[in-house]
Amino acid sequence: MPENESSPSIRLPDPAKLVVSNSPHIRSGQNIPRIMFTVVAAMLPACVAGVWFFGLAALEVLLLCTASCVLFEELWNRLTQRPSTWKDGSAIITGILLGMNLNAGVPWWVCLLGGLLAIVLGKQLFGGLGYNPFNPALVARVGLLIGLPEIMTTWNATRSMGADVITTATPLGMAPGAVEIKQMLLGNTGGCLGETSAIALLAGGAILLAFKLIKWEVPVAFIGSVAVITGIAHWANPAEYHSPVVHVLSGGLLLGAFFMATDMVTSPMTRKGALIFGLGCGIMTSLIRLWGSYPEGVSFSILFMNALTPLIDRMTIQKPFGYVAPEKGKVA
Amino acid sequence: MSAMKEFSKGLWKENPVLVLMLGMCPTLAVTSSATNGLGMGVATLCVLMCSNAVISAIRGIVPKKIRIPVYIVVIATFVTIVDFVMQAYAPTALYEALGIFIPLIVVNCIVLGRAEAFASKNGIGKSVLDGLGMGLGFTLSLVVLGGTREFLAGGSLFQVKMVPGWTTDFMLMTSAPGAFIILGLFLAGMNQLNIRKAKREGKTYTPPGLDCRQCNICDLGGE
Amino acid sequence: MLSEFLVITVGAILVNNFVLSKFLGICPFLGVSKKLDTALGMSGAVVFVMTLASLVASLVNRFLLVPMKLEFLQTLVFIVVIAALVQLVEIILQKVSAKLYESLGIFLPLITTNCAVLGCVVLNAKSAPGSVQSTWYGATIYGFCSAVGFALALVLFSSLREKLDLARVPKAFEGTAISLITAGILAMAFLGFSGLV
Amino acid sequence: MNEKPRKFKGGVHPDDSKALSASKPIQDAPLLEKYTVIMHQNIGAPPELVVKKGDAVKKGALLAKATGFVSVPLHAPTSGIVSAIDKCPGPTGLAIPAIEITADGSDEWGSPFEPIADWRQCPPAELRQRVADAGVVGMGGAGFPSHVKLSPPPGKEIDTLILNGAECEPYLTADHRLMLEQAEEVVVGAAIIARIIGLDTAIIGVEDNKPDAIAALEAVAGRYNVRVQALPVNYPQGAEKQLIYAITGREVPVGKLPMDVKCVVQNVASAVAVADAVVRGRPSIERVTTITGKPVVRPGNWRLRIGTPIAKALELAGGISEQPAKLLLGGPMMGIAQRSLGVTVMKNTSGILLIAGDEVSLYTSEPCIRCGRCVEVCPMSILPATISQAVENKRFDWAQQLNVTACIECGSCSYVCPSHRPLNQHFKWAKVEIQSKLRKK
Amino acid sequence: MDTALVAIVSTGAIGGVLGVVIGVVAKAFAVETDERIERVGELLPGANCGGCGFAGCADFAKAVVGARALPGQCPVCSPDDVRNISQYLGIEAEQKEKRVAVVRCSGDCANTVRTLYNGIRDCRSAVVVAGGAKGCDHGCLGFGSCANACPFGAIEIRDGLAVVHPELCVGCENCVATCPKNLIVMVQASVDVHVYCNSPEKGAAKRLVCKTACIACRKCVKAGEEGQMVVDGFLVRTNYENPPTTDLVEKSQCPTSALRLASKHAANEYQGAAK
Amino acid sequence: MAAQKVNIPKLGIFLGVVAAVASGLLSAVYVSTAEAIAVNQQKKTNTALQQVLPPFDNVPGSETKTIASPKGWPVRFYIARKGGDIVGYAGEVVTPEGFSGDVTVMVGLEADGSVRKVIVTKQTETPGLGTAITDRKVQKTIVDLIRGGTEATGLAPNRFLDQYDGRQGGGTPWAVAKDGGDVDAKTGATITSRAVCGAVYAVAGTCIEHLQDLSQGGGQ
Repeated sequence: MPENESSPSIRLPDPAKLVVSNSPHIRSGQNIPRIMFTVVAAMLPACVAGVWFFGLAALEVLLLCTASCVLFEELWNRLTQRPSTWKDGSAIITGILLGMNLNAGVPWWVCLLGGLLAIVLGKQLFGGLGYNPFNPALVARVGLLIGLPEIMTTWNATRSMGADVITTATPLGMAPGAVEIKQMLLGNTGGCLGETSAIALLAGGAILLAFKLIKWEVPVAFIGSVAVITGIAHWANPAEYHSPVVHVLSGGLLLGAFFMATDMVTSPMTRKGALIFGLGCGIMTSLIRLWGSYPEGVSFSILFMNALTPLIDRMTIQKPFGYVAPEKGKVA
Repeated sequence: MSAMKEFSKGLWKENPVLVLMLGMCPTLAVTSSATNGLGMGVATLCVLMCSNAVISAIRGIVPKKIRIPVYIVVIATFVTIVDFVMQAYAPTALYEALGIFIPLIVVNCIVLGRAEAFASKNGIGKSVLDGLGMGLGFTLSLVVLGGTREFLAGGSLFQVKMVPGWTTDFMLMTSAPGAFIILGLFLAGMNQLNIRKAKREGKTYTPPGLDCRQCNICDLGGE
Repeated sequence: MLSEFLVITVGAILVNNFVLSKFLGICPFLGVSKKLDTALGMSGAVVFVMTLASLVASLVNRFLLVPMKLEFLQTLVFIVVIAALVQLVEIILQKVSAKLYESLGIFLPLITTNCAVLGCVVLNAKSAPGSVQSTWYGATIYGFCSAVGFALALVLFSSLREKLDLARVPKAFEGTAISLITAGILAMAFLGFSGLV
Repeated sequence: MNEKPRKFKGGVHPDDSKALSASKPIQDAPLLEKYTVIMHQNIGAPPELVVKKGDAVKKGALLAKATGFVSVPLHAPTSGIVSAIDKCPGPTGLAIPAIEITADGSDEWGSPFEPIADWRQCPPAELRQRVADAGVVGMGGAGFPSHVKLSPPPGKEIDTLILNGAECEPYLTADHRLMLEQAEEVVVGAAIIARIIGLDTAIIGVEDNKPDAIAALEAVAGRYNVRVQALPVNYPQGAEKQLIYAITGREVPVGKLPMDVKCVVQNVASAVAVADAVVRGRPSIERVTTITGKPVVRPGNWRLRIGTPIAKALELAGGISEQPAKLLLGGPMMGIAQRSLGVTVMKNTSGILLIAGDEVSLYTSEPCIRCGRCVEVCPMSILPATISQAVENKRFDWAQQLNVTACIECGSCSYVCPSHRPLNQHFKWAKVEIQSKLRKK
Repeated sequence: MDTALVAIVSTGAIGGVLGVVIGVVAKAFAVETDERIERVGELLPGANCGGCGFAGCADFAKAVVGARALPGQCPVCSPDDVRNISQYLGIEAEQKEKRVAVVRCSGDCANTVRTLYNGIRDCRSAVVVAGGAKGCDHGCLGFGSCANACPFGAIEIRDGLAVVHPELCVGCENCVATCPKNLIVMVQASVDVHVYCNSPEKGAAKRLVCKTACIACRKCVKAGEEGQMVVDGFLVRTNYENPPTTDLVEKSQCPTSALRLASKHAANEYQGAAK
Repeated sequence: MAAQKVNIPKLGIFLGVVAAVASGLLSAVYVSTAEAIAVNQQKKTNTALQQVLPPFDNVPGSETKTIASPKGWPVRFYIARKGGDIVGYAGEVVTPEGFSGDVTVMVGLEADGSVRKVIVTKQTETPGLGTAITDRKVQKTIVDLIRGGTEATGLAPNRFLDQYDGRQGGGTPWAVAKDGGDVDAKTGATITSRAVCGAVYAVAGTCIEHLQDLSQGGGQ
């Protein structure tokens, strides 16, 4: 076999150009921007619904929030001489989420302030993406809610409600029984611009689940526990408490359960942990909605559970394959 | 010269709030406005000076075993006196705003800390100066913190609107979370200054970790 | 009656959390929260001492100071009582349970100057006459619940700080600064409970 | 016949890229002028040299003898002269001692032992000694001396022998071709091993993406009372613990060996080596290796002698068409990256793989976003992300608490990590640090 | 004034009782403390580097007072410190010479063959992958594990090579344990001439991967006095028992510039010295 | 080193003496400030009374009457006189129906029982939501200071509190719009609005009902 003879025409690798690294040497091709932009895509239906119902003001808020988040991300990175990170898409998600959590009619500076709170206070001070213990968009939303309660609890009416109606109550703020479920499904009710359309949010959630970007345990436990607790309250006193259907469809519950509670960075990593996390969110949301002073509890409850995440993570450390419990009395 | 040093160290170099991180409870609780900060600061200043003086005076005769209880009794006495005086002569709104934190000066680590760390080892004059300096440093920090929070919340200082057009108050700043956040930002600012300074001098600076070692009351530090 | 206790419980633990909304006990909150294990130890010690101190101080107040019209000595007497109590607890603990002493002992001296304890006692003494809190059992429950609130905040905070240890916090924010900001956001979350009672 | 195999938790499905070489029959490599036999090819103690420079040796002659129980001898890959005993780059990049044989061209056999034709009657102890003498090691990867596995300590009962034909690593097809072309030898090897450990049956586990190999094995398996078990495709199906679980449902406890759950696992290539040693009386001096990768001109499977320089092996495959980014010994998931072409084929070199630049753009590690993918895929159910952060902060004690030592370094976590974190390296590092701390104590 | 009287009497009584209680308690539960430990702790530098082998300065102070350790064991203490502590405890102060670390490698990026390495930037971690990323198996990897381990900032990573600043080094030995290549040794601070190479390979093999390797040409051995430089396989080393004077470097004209003065090496005066 | 010698009696005596001296000092200060404290505390009530009542020349704090409202809450009435004639009443009531606890409302009433002015003296409502209803915030601006402008006089307006001015109790209790009444409530703070409305009505209603009684004057 002549070709097996060593001949100069056979080219061999140049060792100087070989890279050494630890195994594995192939990767799945998954990366952060791809994940982030899929999430953005999943948020789009709800955004479109928001713009449809609340008009161009909603678009303005969404764009402003996104722009301000990206701006602050870039500014901070320049200031601290860190590599630019806005292109990874996480700031864009934060911006859109923040916008979805605002009323369509908020002044421009609220969006700017929200971006500052979200990106700087909620994220970059902790070291940027991956290190923030709290969901940045929620830090901003709750910060604004505490700081500017009046602005944050006034909601624009949708376009179809007539030109003379400027503000309206959210379904949760109405008397039980006065709520139209169909309008809530569509999103033709008062509320933050990204949280009203249940159908669009469910569609987005389906995208997230289909791409395996979220753990199903979180939304299921979250929504389920809210439904059960508010259901009991409604059953006990239907005149005072909304039906669980209203609770599930209204406020930021669907938005929170699918898009905010599922934030990877700030929620538990294991499935068991996700279940506990979702349950905790649901219980606290129900408590605040039924008896608390703020009109809505989703943001607070997720923020609180974010704080619990390290503890949950610690409690739900899974046993390794073939784990044997150390014998008692034996000191390791 | 050295008297000046005893006095001035509390203002900046050993500022009780921003450097030693003592007396955090009142610092956070009452600094929702510059006025409150001033009131609390002055009250603490009085207690600190008086207790430093007395403790320094009796330092020679206090048996070591009961020195802490004795110091606490002395401090508690002055705190109660200040409490009465404020109740009698200070504006009611201020007294109510400071609320429970006036009696709690007793357990403010600055006071007991200075008693232990300084007054029990130094003469009366020096101790009074130390108390004055530390107290002023405390007051200053509280006023600055309170002023910042008040200004950021609504553009006012000492209840006077500095920015007349500012109509919507940003209440996060005066709320409990705001207290933590603003103080955190202040400390970061201090760190940044120190980092710059260290860089100029060709050294490295590590921001202090959170341990309550500085109060000198117990030996639990660092954990 | 039961509802009043519920109000005290929920109020003291969540709504008016000692640390995050009343700013009491900040020093140990910041100082003893570096590790979860230490935080747990401190929590245990505080719960124990605060409950006991509330009980003793309210008894002293009710049956000594008030009848003798010596309310103006409250601050003085309370702090002395707490200091003595802590000392006694330390001794008794040492005698009764060496194991418990080992885990809680080092935290005890710190508790004397924990303003949460004195604050709790003073709040009890200043509560409206006739309210549950002014009775000895109400005061004790309040003390216990406040301490549990303190413990909750401390444990949450310490677990967050353990996480922060791994974070790439900007240099200027390392240490105390970022811890305070974390506490601030934690306080934000706790504000959600407002109005529950 | 086929029991339904259990699915172990986790695992990934990388593109297997086996088509490059799966259809290429095994070719015998021509005799080379020089072979450099690396001294230390097994886990355990290195063997002790019995030749010196200038000695003439026959093919199969003993070059180095085992030193102790966990050690295996080395044999000459061809007849010739021991021309040098010097250092040569080892698989880990560090230079290690090696024996250079300059071939005399006659390739004359001088095996130290005779074939055992009637192995069915031969006492197991003798067969076991033969396996040890022939220097058979685990040829799937680690290079653990085979006879050690076949010597369960008294009191340890063995009831299952599993032959590992999963070959779950992408790109590699050596075992696949071996099972297809030498099915009988695989099965005979299995039967011999079964006899050594006192069993009369064995199970060969093969991933079901090799139906031709399964068919070939099944055609002969019945005669030797061996069963072929098709396994679902799921990396790392070929990892010992996962394989045992898939076939028997038993979990090997952390820190324990297969024999603790009454199992013995041998690689199919090792089984062929055992059959060779017993039936043909030949020591382990060659192995089937896949030379593959996009940059390789003619990817395929070759029967290479131990000591064949990588450069020569690559020449067999026609060299390269483009400069690769990485040269690996083994598969892409667990193989070791080389920094020179000086390393030679060892008993556990299952593949020589070139990775093109586009497949392996130099990833920069980004912060963990806690997506939990690594937790999902970890076949050992540990928490890669958390451990990695602990190691990043040099918290090895914490990593230990989080059971980093259970990690089998399969690389599944790094494979899926969207932040491209060097998770596997973190674990390897942590294990080294933990080991050195233990040693200090 | 009734109230006042009641107040004085009652609090006086409380105070008195408490004082007695504390006294009794203090007596009953007296813990033997040794003031000397505290004092010695104050005299120690407080670097908590662990160089003495104890768990920090406080632990060391306890050991010194308990005569389980000598003050001189603290690598950080200046001779003055040692004298003070010894004087305080009334024990003999033993003289000890300051020791500093030397990283026995001069192969910076410009002088050595390096492999492209993609992984964790830490020597101890890099070494588990292909033995590190250097052509020379024995050279400094340059990822700075030692520099990170140094509590005194005495090690600088310069162009992929760890360089010790002898004036900053206090000899705590933290770096010695950290280096996965065992390159760092502690030597007397007074010795300035060192061979910056630790590869036992043959000269030719070394030259292939590093321009500044010691090729054991023995020029320095000949230039110095008998026994000042010793040959060890394919490597020459300074004999620290009988160290050469600093002019040896000048005299010997080391062809690879592996023979260097620590002070000049730290001052970066050998850049581009290799031929 | 052995434990130090402890002189127990000395410790007791020392601590006792210190404590005694301290409490003596405290008693002295207590006694001497007691009066000033009382005065200072009255000031607050007086300021509030001045804000809600028509001009008066007596000390309303010294002439009070406590009557239970229909809901059972005790309403404390202060009686204001000018030249001996009753010019108005101020009723203070604590409602437990606030969002986060008690809300104390002081209602100034004309002599005929119609509401003159309402202020909230104590509340713990949600900042920004509930407090929008309860607070009458006066704030000087820097501009005022520079101009040396006049001291702010009177009460800052608050449309939620001012809407009661001129109303008279009796008849159906007032209610917020959501409950079918004509009182304006703030979106997002319905409960506080409801509580304030109820408290104001409790005072106004009680006043009308007991006007005869009140006009007889009160006691200490």
